[in-house]
Amino acid sequence: MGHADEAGDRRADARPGDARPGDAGRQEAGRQEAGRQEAGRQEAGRQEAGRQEPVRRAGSEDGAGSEDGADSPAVLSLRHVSKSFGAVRAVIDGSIELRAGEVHALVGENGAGKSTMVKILAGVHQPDSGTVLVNGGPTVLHGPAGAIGAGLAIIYQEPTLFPDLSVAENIFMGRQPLRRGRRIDGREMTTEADALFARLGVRIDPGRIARGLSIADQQLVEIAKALSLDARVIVMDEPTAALSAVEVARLFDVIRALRAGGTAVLFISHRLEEVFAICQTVTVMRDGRHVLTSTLTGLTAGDLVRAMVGRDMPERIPGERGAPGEVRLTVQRLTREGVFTDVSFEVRAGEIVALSGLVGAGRSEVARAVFGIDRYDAGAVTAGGRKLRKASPTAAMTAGIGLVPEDRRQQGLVMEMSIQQNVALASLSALRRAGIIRASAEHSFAADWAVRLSVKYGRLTDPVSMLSGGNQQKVVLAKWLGRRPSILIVDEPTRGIDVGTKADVHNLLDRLAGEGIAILMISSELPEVLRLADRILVMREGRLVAEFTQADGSEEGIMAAATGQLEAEAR
Amino acid sequence: MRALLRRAPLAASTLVVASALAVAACSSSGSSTPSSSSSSSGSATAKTGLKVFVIPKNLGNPYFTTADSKGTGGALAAISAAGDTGTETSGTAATSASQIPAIQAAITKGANALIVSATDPTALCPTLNGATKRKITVVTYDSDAPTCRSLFINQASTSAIGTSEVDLLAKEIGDSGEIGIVSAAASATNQNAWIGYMKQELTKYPKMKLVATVYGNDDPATATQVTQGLLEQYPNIKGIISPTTVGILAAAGVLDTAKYRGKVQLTGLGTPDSMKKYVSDGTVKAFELWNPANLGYLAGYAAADIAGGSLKVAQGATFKAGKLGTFTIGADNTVLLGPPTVFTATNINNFNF
Amino acid sequence: MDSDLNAMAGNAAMTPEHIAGEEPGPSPGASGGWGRLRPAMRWESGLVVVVIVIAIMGSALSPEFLTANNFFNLGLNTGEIAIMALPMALIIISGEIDLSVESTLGMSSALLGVLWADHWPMLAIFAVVAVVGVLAGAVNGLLVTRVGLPSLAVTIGTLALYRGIALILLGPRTVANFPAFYTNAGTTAIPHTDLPWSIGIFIVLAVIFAIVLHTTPFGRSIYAMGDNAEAATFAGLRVKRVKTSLFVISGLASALAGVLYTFRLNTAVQDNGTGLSLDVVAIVLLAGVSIFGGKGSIGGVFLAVLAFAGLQNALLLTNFNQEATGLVTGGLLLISVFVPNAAMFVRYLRQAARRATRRPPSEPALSLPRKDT
Amino acid sequence: MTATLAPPREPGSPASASSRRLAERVFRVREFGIVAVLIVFVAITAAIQPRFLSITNIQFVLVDATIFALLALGETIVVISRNVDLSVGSVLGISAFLTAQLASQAHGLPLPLVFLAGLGIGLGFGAINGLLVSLGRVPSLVVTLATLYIIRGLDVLIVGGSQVVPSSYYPSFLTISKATVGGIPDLAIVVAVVIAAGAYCLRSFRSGRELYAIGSNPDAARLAGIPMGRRIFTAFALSGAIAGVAGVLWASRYGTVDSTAGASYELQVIAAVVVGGVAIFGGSGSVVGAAIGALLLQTINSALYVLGVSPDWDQAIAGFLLLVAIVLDRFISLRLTVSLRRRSARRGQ
Repeated sequence: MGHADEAGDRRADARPGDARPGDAGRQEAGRQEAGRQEAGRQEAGRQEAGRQEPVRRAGSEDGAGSEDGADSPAVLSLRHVSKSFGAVRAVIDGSIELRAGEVHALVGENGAGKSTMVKILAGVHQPDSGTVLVNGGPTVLHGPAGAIGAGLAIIYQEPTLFPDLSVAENIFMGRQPLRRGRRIDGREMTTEADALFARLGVRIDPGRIARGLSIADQQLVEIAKALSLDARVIVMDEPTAALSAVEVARLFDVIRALRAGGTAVLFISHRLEEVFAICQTVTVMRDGRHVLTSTLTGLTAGDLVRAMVGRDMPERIPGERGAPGEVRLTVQRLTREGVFTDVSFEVRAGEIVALSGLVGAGRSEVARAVFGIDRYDAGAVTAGGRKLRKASPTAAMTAGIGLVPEDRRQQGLVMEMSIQQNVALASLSALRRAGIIRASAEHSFAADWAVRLSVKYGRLTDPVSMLSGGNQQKVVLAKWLGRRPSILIVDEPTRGIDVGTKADVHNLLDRLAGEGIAILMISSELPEVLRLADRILVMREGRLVAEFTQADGSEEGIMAAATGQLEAEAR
Repeated sequence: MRALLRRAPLAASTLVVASALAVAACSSSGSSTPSSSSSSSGSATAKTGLKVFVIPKNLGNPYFTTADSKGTGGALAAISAAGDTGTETSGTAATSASQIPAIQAAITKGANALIVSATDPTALCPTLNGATKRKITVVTYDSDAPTCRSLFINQASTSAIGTSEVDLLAKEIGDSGEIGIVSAAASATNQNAWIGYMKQELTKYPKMKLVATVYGNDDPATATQVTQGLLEQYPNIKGIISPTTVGILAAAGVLDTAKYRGKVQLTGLGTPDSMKKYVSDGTVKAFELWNPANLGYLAGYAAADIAGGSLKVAQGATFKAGKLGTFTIGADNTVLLGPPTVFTATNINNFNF
Repeated sequence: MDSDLNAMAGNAAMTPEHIAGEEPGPSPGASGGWGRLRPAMRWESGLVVVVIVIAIMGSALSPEFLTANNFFNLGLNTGEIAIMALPMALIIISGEIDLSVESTLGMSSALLGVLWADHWPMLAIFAVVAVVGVLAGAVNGLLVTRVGLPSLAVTIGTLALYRGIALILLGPRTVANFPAFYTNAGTTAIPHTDLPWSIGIFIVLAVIFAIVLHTTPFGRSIYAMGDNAEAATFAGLRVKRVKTSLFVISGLASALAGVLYTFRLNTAVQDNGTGLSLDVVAIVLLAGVSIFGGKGSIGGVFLAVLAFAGLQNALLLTNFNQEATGLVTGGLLLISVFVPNAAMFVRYLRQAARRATRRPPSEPALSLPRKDT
Repeated sequence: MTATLAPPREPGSPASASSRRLAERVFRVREFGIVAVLIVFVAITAAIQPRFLSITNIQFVLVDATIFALLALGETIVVISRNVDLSVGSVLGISAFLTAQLASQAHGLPLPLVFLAGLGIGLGFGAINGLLVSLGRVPSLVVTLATLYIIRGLDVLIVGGSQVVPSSYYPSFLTISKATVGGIPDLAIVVAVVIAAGAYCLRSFRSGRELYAIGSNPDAARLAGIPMGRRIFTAFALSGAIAGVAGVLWASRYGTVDSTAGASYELQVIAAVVVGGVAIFGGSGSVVGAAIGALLLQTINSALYVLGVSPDWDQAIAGFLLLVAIVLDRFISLRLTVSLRRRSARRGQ
């Protein structure tokens, strides 16, 4: 574990202001839906968790229900749940209803709170407020076991397999078929596993150990596991992220079969065309809030995107950057077996290059390799004219590279340390005299950068864990800016931080580019990419598949390239 | 008589000069003047109510428990009989590192006399000399620290043990054949001394050949395994000598099978209680040991008398040790407990220790 | 795989909150106003109290307890352990552990004996012993950092290996009669003081270690990697290099301890120092160093040494059954790992109660380490 | 999108099947490896000292090995769940003394009761370990390091200076470890059966598999709703109980029992387990492997005595083997992972 969790479940920005009346002025079914939701959301925004909403939403949900799986009761639903982690409010007001025989889509930008909703459904988290209802009755799911007991099967975004055990055992762990004397019936287990894979139209040897399975196969094993539970509700968190088109098609057949069998399915995906292909109902979340629940008929991808983003694509406010300067960072044919292949690009001084693509497309991995965290099998990285030594962050740093990593908590900060110590962590050698860190120097250094980035803090000696996500991110930025880098790699720089800070970060990046720093930005938030980047490189399955200039870049275009479903988009 | 009386404090003071030359010291000190008038009351009635600490190699060692405890009539019994208060203390492991702190603590606690079985003379001497400097009587028993004590209570003359065991075995195997020795730790001074005398004695039996000496470190498991190894390595072995109570028990355990019983003879030092089984079933014909309780008892009395001022250490000086009767201090200020008892099927049931 | 301790701690950490650990949230160490500093302070001030209590009890139970002479003895028997506790503290703060120190001590003691028996000049012997200590540490360090093995398994292995080498070197022999000049140093006090030399050395080293750990980039990086090795790597800290050097330092310190030990007892035997590793680890944990790394201070170690030595000595002076010292050491160890957990747990309950007020829950398990599986 | 063109894979298609075979082969290799080393070692020793293969010596080795093999069984159960139990030696010691006293004082007592007593004593201490680890949320390393000394301290307190000597037992107690069937010690047979049973349970009962699951990926185990606390508790309880029984055997084998019985056995046991191919991180390894590991170490140990090599080498060899074993395992698993991933990747294209 400790991996970067689904984009920014950490994000918690209430932004009452930005709902534009235009939202309501759209397609048939979508229309009043969205309108009411918007209205409701604004109030909600003004007063923390809008408690007067239920009436309205109840209405909307009937609307949704009337379409499909008609008046079938909600087998499982969350009402106005909220969940905070530390200073970060992952879900502020989430509601969703899953009905038997209905495939329900949950969409939203990274950090909208989808995965946290899933974890609440899974009983992994107890909501801070709000209720979980099973068959309409309020329930408390005691841990994963409780959820499983309640007839829930969950396919997590990150496969959770036992690397040392056989595939079959991974599927049936805790529920292995038994022979006389409560002994495990290995043969039966294998045949059942084979049967499950047959349903999925794939053939994975149930006898092999899970270690070394490709992500796709791991995902398939997870799906098989969920199927084996014969659950009444199956939650699929980005099940298709790593699957090939054929496998996706098979999965959809299975889902249809399940639906016909009266199972309720919650389907989470970034690929909207999949949502349209398989789901009847959709719930859109944004910034931890429920935005919209509606039947899909009559909605378009555009409607959903707008509902997700909460605004039309903002046209770029051109930063006061001059033309890009000389090449600062060159990546040539970089390859890491099974992770990314033949990646080449360059970043010039004063230029922001965005590396875009789906989660798991290999963007962060490229960044890690460039910075020397991971080693690579082929290719070369040249920074400031010097070819960098493999797998040596030190070399990268001396070459003037700084990396603001993807997972702030696990990679960016030492949570037990104070703000000051975190800011100074990468510049210690500069802050010492006679080998000893000068407390005064460290303090003024940290204070200086805290001010420049307008970090909001109590004492510099407070543990960094007390700061909000946004301010934590500023601390990480300060840590690297403190080194005066000539090349700055920012991985998901605004993940899980509130709008205010988000704007700060955007302006900061703009300014830094203006000051001539070469910036490589990785972001799953297309609006942000479109707003900031001079050039946009799109990765898919470990390869660079497209490049857009700031001018010809469009959210749809990028998505299309990223999902490889060019024909599917636009409409 | 008066001279003798006046000499008492002298002797007491000469204890300060702890050295192997104690004899010379005593005689030479005859001319010197009384140093500590404090104890000039050198009457036959010794000071009582003294603090005497008994410090065996380690606690939890059955042999020393027998030697020290009141119940068995060991050191503590003698000390209280002499009207003093005795305490048994030591480390848990038989290493100097764990024994020294106990000695230091005893000194700190204001001991008047220490009865020590030295784990390691060189390691203990600085501490023991420190004690002597504080006018604390130091008596060693079971294992000596020659240069830093005033009196050593010797359980049995080293030569006697060495020779008698060889003779015992010789009788059992008819003066001929390969024999082996299962010793304790190879660093154990008394073990090595005995083995030395055994080798000497063996020269009298040309047809007996000592093929190997193995070390069981007084640990049942290790002792068992080394004995097994010995038997496998030298299948023609006729007899085994194990001059350690743990070793002989383990060896007996190994030999206690049809394959070896009666074919391989075993002798050495063992406690009758623990060996009864093997003697009765014929695995062991004869072995020997002094009575550890008596050893402790004697040490207790000696220490009490010296510290009490009623006994001055000098070769030829005599003292009465309660039930054990009168003993005489021999050369190098050592007192000999007496010849070890040989236990056989006939007499073993008369003893229980 | 960060620390193998973590691997071992894994199941202790398996709680729903632990999984929630994937979500951001203040770690309990940091929860509440001043996070990291406060508990630490509390721990050390608590230690001060403990030391005082022990002193009072000791002097109450035995008038000799507070005498200079007794302090000398007390120090004499603690010196080597104290010296080994310093690098051990650094290693545990960095998220690893070294159980092999007692065997490194034994090995260097044996080496000292053998070479002295072969009439080597003492200074040459010191050089050799130092080199061997460094090598011993380097083996541990490289196996842990370069091969990526759990330091627990590695140092259990070398615990046996180094002791074995001591056995091979010295066999059942006992080497004694080292030059009086050195043995006196082992048994006498520093002139004009009641401090044994070993304690004198410990104090000097403690100051050096305190400066290194608390004021230098090196020390800072130890904390960083102990709390979050990944973040430390991302910050460009040389985790592997630092950890290796820590093991080397530990080896060297153990070698020094071995020499002092040998001179104090004026004997080199193969079993010198057996069982000391636990005492060292116990002291370090008692010092408030977190077994999961990232927390602890040299000040704490110093106090813990006082408490430990005082307790052992008091037990000796009072008529407490000697044989039970193991009970005390073990109990001490358990308490020192349980107390923080208990505090953590209480805090957790308090916040759980305060959930209504939307205060971020601080999950106990969060402080328990995460492993990459 | 090359994958789109890939047809659904056929069962047992070369790729997947071979990857399975590879995995199995590697793990087999691991256990065969130990057996091979064992055989080679025995061969060499026998070549130098033929009597090493004499019935009596084989009996000696087997009997000594059984006790370690038994302890290794318990330790394996714990290690598989990504924990460690350092207190086995102390538990063995205290159980050995108490049961020995039982056997020497209550003569009429039927042997099974003595073993039951040992089992009970061990179970008690194991349960304490289990509680401290599963409820106390303290790493097992620290907990058992502490109980290692606490239990030994208790032992010393109880035993004091006393000891139990063979003479005091009723004969049948001592003969437990001596009786043989067709030259093979009963003890070895019984323990072999026990280990086989243990292996079977770990392989074919849910609780057993769940232990592997916990060790293999604790988080996933949690999400799978496995009752981790209970399982881990059970593991420690079992380890303790087994150590208790081993204590009885120890007493019967060596007769003389004082407060030092079983001191520092924990290291040899862990060495045996790791040498036997049980991953120190848990999740993989087999009881049988561990038992063979124990046999190997014991064989080496006694071979040294038989060869007349100073037993001083014993410990160094054990330590060295342990290191070699973990380094080896590390590389094996890395290799395995890589090659499996390669295959999967190739298949994925």
